[in-house]
Amino acid sequence: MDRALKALLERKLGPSLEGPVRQRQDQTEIRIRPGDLPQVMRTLHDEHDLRFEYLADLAGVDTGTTFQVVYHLWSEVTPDWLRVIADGIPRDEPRLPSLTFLWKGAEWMEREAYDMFGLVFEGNRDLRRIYLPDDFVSFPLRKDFHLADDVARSPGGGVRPMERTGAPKDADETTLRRTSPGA
Amino acid sequence: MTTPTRPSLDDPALTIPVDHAGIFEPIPLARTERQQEFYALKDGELLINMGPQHPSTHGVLRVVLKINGEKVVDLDPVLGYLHRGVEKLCENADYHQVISHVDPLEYIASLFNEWGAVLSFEKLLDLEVPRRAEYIRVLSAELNRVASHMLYLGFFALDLGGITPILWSFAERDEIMEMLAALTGQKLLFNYFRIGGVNGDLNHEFMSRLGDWMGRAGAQLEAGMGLLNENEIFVRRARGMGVIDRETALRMCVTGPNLRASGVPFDLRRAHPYSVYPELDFDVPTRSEGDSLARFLLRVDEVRQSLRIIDQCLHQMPDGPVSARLPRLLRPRPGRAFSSVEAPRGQCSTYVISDGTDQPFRMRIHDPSFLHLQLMGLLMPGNLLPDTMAIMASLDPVMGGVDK
Amino acid sequence: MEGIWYVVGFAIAGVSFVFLVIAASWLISHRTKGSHLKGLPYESGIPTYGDTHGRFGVSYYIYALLFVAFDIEVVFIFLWALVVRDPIPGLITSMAIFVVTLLLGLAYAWRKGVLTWR
Amino acid sequence: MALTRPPAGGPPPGEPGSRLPVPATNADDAMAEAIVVPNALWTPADAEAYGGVPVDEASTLALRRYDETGEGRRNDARWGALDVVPTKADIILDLIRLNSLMPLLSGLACCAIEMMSTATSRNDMDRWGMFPFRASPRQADVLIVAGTLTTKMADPLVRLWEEMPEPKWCVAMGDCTCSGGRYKRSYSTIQGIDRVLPVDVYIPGCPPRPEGLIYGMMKLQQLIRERRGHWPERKIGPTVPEGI
Repeated sequence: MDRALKALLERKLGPSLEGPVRQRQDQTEIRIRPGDLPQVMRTLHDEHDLRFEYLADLAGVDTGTTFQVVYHLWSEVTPDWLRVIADGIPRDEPRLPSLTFLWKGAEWMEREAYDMFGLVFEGNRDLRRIYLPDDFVSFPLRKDFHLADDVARSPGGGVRPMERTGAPKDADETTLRRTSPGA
Repeated sequence: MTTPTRPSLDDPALTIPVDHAGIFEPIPLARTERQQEFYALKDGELLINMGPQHPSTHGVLRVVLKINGEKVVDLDPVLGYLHRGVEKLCENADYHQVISHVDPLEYIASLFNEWGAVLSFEKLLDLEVPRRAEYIRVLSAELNRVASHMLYLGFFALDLGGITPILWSFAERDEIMEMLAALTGQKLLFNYFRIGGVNGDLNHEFMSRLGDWMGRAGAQLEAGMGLLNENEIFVRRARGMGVIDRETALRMCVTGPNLRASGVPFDLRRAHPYSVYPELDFDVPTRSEGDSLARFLLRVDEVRQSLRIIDQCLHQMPDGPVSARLPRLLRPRPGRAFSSVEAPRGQCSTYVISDGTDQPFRMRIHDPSFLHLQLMGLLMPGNLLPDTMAIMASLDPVMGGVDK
Repeated sequence: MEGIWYVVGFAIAGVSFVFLVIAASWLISHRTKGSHLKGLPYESGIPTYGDTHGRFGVSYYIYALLFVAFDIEVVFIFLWALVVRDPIPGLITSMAIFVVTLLLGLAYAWRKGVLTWR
Repeated sequence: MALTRPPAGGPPPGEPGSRLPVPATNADDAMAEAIVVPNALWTPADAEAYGGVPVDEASTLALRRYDETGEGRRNDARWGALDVVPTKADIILDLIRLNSLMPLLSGLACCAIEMMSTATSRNDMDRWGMFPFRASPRQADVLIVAGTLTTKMADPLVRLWEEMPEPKWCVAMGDCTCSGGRYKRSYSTIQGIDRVLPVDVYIPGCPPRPEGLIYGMMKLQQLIRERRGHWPERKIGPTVPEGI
């Protein structure tokens, strides 16, 4: 709960913040539009009194209706984890700018997000599937990709990865695509 | 029976018989910039698969090497041969079951995966863990770190050609594993941490084994590793190989011993203290050369520090309950929690989103070895083929965590 | 002249041993052709990329040359070692000359930098 | 009414020529027909995935197709009367084979670490002659599959298995290889390697202790000793029972 960090963030990134800076335990959370990701990350990385040099994690999230990409940063200045949420990425056209110009290590994390969710990072030199075989068609971590209940009845017969399985026939709206109220 | 054919992945016009993948595959069609640059073969270069089944790839890692004679020109790691879809399974499992899913991720030091998951669940629940449970967690995790580093020291020497060190280090490692099996009940995938504490209290057998092991732990380590530190061949081979400077380490998001070997004193137990680490007195070994020898010697120092921590834990072990009281069915508040733990290979972090039901909405697990493999793309071009395996051994990837 | 019999006996034993072993293995082993995957080249489980008749660098040849030169030397030393205790005049000097010339060859190769991979 | 294929140890108990002294169960009290639930819950995968190749012709099932062609059974060693020689020679050769098993150096996941600690000095596999791990399949005769087999790794593993010379055995070490284990519902693992490979010995445990692996290898040695001269019935295709 680093009050100074909250004030600093509001002063430095005022216009581009979508929601209020929320803090809990040792995490500080800011929400931004995916469009101005490079500019926000550039200021966080280069400002002398912010100095967020460590990109700890880059995670894709499917909130049922839209996609999010969540970055976790750390710097010596503040003891808190900073969580930057790029929210509101449309489901049918999930494109957002890549961060490989700042952290070259983000290249594989973005490849994993593409592999699991289909998030296309523009500017990533090597955006292809990292985990699944190349002829895999669907994106497994999306909420509308359902696990088979029993392998004998899964379409791949336990020999092939499951491909774009439909939802169970008698499934109602909530199990079809789980949406998170507070996400 | 005509052999079934399938359209090739590269250009659908070409059909490849399914059984007969042919004596050789045509060089794949480049889809991204990086692939175009990689598959453009100049004169005298050829592509070789250091494939999923290889003596020196630690686990199922496949590296497509572009070599010109013995010199490696470029390489393209292919992952996913151990991708088990753990994150999808965690989204369909109860909060208690997630611990057993997270165990086999970094299977050489599995207590740290559990600690990451359990720490983020406790943040979601705003749970107060009893002090005795925290001390037992630190004690068992540091033992696991020593065992994991012993395996690393053995394998690094094995990949440079020495057979004896792996027998020394596995003898030490098996002793620690038997000790932790006495404590937790299982030898490799412990499943020992619970949300709010640990599964069982310290028992007599564990304490007696730990007692007589602590007596000779330092001596065995010094003798074993002295075998390598003063060994002229080993030192000259490992020095100056695979150098990572401070700037590239930060840019490539490297964490843990590989980062501290490049001169950045970033250790999560000091930089972002969790559990009872602030009360324990240990220092963070750092070296500035950043080559394979520095990484090796740094891990030997870390084993010494861990022995100090285990000693202090034993002396300051408080009394009290071993785990907090929790309902059988956990429904945490809708919200997000991120926690990170200093695993032997780096920073193992867990990010949980819960939507109020009893199953996590999204469980993201970040493994340090995933990013250390990216370093291979920078370190290996220009070296000889045998050196590439030594560099990969010095980075110490564990494929369970890389492929999740 | 009776030495010739030793040579003949040794030759017969050498040749017959080879053919006996091959005949035995032909006689007592089962044999199946195996599926189409059996004959594929082993590259840790992955089909090789590109046709495998690429051109290799000449450095491999130089290494092979050096190895052969210094390996054959050992064959002569073994024979010499058998009779090293007999009081034959000039035994040590002849081997010394042989070894020194080879060391000169090694020094020449080392100076010219053949041993470091290029 | 055999529910499954003949078990590895030759004909089932009670049948003529079976070695196990277990009294035969008569037909009427045998278990009823296995209840196979048709796949009504999930819609099948779309047609154009995997380039339109149906599951049965996937390259992972090369061994099943090769088993059905029956070529693997043909033992074209020799003709007529001379055939008795290899079967009699097998009696001695099997003793030599089982006391110097050479496993292939291939570990997939956590069970590989347990396999390594079985091979090193504390509990040593070499006391029974199982130690030298051969790096290339051409020199190995036992494939210990240690770890979770994913669908991406299945093709290479089948190819490694097929590249091993003929008297070869397969040991499934760990729950993930025996039946999918804790990854039974995962979208990218093969739930049990007997869907793609013929398995001789299954070792349960996650990971099985080194003593468990050594016990499994001893069972394999016993199996080799008892299957002496059973060349014609050796298993080629996947040994997964139907309906599972």
